[in-house]
Amino acid sequence: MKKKRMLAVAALSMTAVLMTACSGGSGSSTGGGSGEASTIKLGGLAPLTGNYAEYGKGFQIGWQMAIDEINAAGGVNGHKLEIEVKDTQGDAVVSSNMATNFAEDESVMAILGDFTSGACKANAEIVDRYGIVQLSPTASAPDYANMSKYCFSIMGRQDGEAPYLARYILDKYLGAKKIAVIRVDSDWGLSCYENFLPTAEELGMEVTVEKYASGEKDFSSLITKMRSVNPDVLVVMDQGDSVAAIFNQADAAGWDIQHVALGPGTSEQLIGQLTTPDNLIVTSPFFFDENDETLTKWSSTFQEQSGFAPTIHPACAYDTVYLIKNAIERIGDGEITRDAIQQALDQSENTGITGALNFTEDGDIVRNYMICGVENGKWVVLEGFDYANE
Amino acid sequence: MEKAKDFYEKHKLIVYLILFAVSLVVPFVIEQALILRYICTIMMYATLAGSLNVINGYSGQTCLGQAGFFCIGAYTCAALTKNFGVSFWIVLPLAGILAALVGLLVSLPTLKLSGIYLSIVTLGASEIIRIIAQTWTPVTGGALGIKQIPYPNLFGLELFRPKYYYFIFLIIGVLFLFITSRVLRSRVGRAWMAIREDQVAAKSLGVETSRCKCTNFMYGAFWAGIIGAAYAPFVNYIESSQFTTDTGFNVLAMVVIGGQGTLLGPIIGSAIVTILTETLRFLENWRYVIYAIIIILMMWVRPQGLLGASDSILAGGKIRRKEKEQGGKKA
Amino acid sequence: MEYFLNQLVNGLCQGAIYALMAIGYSVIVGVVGMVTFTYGEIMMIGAFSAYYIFQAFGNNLPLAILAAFTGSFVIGIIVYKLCYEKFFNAPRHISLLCTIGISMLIKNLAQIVFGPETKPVLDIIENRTFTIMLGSVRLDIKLLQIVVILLVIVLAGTLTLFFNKTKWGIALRAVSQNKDAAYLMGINVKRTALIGNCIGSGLGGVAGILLSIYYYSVSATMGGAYSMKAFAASVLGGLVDIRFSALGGLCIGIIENLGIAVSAATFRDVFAFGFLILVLLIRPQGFVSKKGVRV
Amino acid sequence: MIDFSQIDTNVPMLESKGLCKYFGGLKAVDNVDMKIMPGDIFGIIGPNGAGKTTFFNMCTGMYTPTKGNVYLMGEDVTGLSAERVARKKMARTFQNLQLFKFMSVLDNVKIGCHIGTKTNMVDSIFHTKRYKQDEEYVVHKSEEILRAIGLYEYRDTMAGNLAYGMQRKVEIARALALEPYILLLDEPAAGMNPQEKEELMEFIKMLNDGGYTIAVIEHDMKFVMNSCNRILVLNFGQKICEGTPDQVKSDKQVHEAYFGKGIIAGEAVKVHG
Repeated sequence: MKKKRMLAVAALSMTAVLMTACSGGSGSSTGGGSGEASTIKLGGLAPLTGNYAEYGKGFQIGWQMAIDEINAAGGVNGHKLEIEVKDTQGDAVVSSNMATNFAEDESVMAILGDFTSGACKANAEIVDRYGIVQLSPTASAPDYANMSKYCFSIMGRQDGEAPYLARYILDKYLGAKKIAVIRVDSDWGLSCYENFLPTAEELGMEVTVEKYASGEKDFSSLITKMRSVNPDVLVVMDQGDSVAAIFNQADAAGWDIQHVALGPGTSEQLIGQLTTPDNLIVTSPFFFDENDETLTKWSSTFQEQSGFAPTIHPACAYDTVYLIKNAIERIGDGEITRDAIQQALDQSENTGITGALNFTEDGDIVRNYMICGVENGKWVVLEGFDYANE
Repeated sequence: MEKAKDFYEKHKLIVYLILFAVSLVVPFVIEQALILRYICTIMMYATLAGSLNVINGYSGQTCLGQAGFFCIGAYTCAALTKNFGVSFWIVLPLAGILAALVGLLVSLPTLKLSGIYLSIVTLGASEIIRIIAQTWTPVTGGALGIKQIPYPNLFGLELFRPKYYYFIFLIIGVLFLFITSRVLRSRVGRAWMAIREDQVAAKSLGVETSRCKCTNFMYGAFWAGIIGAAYAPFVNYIESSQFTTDTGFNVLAMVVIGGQGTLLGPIIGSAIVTILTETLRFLENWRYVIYAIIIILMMWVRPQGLLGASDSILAGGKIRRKEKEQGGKKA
Repeated sequence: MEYFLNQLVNGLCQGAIYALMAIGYSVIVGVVGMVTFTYGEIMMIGAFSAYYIFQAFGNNLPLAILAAFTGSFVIGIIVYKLCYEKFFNAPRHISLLCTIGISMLIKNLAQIVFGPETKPVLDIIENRTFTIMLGSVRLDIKLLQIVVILLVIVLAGTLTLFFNKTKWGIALRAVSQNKDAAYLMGINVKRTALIGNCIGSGLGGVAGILLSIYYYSVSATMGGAYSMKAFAASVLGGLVDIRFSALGGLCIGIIENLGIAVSAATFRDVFAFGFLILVLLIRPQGFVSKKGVRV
Repeated sequence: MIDFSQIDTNVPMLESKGLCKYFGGLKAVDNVDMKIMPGDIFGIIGPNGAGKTTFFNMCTGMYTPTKGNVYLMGEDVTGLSAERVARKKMARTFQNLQLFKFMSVLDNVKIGCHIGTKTNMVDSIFHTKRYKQDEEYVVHKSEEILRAIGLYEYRDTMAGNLAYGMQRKVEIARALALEPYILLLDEPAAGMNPQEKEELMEFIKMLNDGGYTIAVIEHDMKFVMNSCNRILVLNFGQKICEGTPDQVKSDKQVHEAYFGKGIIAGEAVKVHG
């Protein structure tokens, strides 16, 4: 018995050592020259498992679509692109480990990802110390991109979107005075609200706010609470499933009120989850316009590969690859290094499927927003309220 | 194997010296920072699992809330070093003491409760601690968490790289093993084990079970707090979602896989679980499926864990069954 | 006043779902004598079974309930075979860890099979609100809430009848009170425990479908949080007595919602667990006075 | 070893006054008075379910009495917790063996030394003088007891692996490590063969000669009648007789209630005679 046990221990520790050795080996063997190599390797951070798994999957597919296209068209300056996607579980610590992994691997030229602002911020210190670009498709916290010159994001910042929501949707479009805000208690939710509040107050709105922990399912007591203050508009700030849950439960309570959401964008899935989708207005920097051929094509290709309709998130992920491609093109004949990519990215001016992508000094972009609503089960831009140029 | 044991008994000093030398060399031999980071993670979880093992394995209580104490340690360290510039080395014991005090608070119900009731109380307490961390914004940063936690500083050297951090975890881990093995081989440890084996008998021998359980809880919480404090600068960024009950279950799995009630068990458990989850990362969700199957298989084949004795009370060994039969006959 | 009464109604309805979960949970814990952390995933399987029935046959609630019960019942057999059967005489933590493992297994397999995204469950019950005027106080009660509460009452009643009047029910009660004695009375303890575990699981499945209707969605990760609530509620009720467990569930639902009414929703679990710990400090055995289970 | 000289021989070692324990409607122990004087070997007998173990459990603080009082050396110990009572130098064994089965025999006895030592956590970490003294004492004491009871050669064996009779001895050894004035033995001879019983009887007598006061619950009449100097008879929770073996044997009530129709009684009488 005893012998058996010791054997088991020995065997397991052997496997452990071997596994460590293997992963160590693979780490060093891929490190090679950068200039002459014909493939340029990118590191992808995405929550393939955990609470944000569907976004992570979207990232993965979005990136791969872009890379396949680029490679099929002959690559960038003769180089092929390649991406290695690591699962970060939506966990900042795991994300840091993976970012360190990519940063240590000299063949990785830039990191794309991660999904949450929290994870991106956790990695900021690492990418700064190692000097490698972290280009996030979706991080929207205003205090992320300025953490390091290597940090970039193309989602647009909440301090752009949240005031837009207050000024144009609530004030000009709806003319609301009494606002009820229900927000998720997260990094993202807090910074949304903090950027929303000053503008709302400036416009003389009366704001009542309640927050909930992410993962919350029952909102009936919050709705009863909000209902008792009798607001004109119900604003929900969340990116996940809670948006639908809150509006549905408000409907079920027989509460007839205008729904506004900040965060989900023009998500096709959201329409299917709502009992009264027609009652919803959102802001979105991006919109799958049915008349836009490239977009429709992109959207259907994505749906083919993933099995679900795209949101803005995979579209942004798709764009990040093109940003890197453009940066490499801008480097031209120069040696492709991490720093060169950072510099080229910093100066780049691009247009992606999600619109114009020009980095500010901090490394974010300023987006133009639209007011979108639902008609006949489809997203539409609400005409006549295009304030983008104001 | 017996030979190895004999050798160890005879040349303890040599064995220790060799281990010491090897552990000193490791960070200079292994070049990849990521591997070192994993080794650090393993050592960290080993100590955390060890602290849980003191409670579950040595005094036989079912604590499911170790993540809570871990959380307290991490936030104490982050808040003090970041906001008040207190030195990491002062914060370390402070975090332990604070966690121990909370441990005392949590253990108060243990005076009356046992078994399932105790599990749910510790589980609930751990969740409450986490929610407090999530909502007490002025101190814990609330949902934002605390980012850019200062790295420990040793005589002007900023211990940023895993290479240096390795030594912090190593020293804490070795200290934990050393002190715990001493405590266990004393009157205090014997009393804990007596409670684990048979609480009624322990009482009849004058063992103050309530007090012993409290000190046991505090001791376990103390080390969880310390390792939490060391964890915070290591990851540089903490937020409440890192301390969910899943973290607690994960640590519990490490303890049980390695072997409850053994000093080395949690180390093996931590190594196996960490290496497994890291190397199988490419499998995405299937990784958890495999992990789950390993846990279940483990419970079927070796319920006492890899290092646990097959005849321990924790394994539900043969004696127990025999006694059951006898009891049955008597009845 | 009106505000608090409306919050009370919310609490009552949520409490009713908790109560059903707690009933199933305490049937399992009572009969098997061990804690389970698989319950959330059992509910999830129930909810998904119903979801696919809705997909295939439209809004057929009775059929969906039957499917949820059956789906979870089958999972119950697997859980029993893997987690309990072999470990009746072993230390508690072994089966506990097994259930944690199974929970992980089912959850991740479900994510692979059903997909990671949240699926909508809409319009199963008509969106209608009844307004009751108590003097000047206006009470809004949703049709959904009424249906949920009625379903819970009916199920709990049926179960009580089953436990008190049928041969199987009495055997189940005997096993949950004393396995050795039940064995001596000629009851097949293992088979009875299996049946009990499956019935408890089935009830969990029904609770799962109620959750999905009440919250308009199903997802592979929906179980986790509720598993803990069911656990807490049945501990509050003393773990084996289904009536007290139901009471425990109701109490937690009401405490949570009233707590949120006066503070913030982020504190929901603080109220639930704080209340539980408080009660246990005063009454270590929960609401019941008898200690009925091996703990 | 233990200094028994300071015990006041005029004060009862253990005394119960009107002790009652009700479980719901069941009167497990009802109004029992008992006096054990220092130096006694005191037997408690009675049919199954007579409340003997319940009575023991109340004396040792495992149960809180419903009514009545327990005095240990004149001091009221009613309602004290088991560990507090143990600290007052009363040790016990259990009817259904509650050994630390998975620990070595030596460790079992070492735990018995718990209240005789004072090492705290700090001592054990820094190996202070107190720790060293305590450990030395514990090892010395445990080995001495094991030698005396004849288990020394089994000191490293896991307690649960020993034969049943041996396990009973380990339990007694463990109780002795407490350095008690009074030892309560709950069916110490159960499961033993006649030879083991004989040895045990001798050992108990030896302990008694050494100064220990002993109270023993036992079914074996021969055992009780031959070793005890006073006997308490319980039936259905009530005391029906207390006195010397001869008094008990001649007691009519005992005959009727306990010995039944004569066979056992005859045997017992014969053996004693």
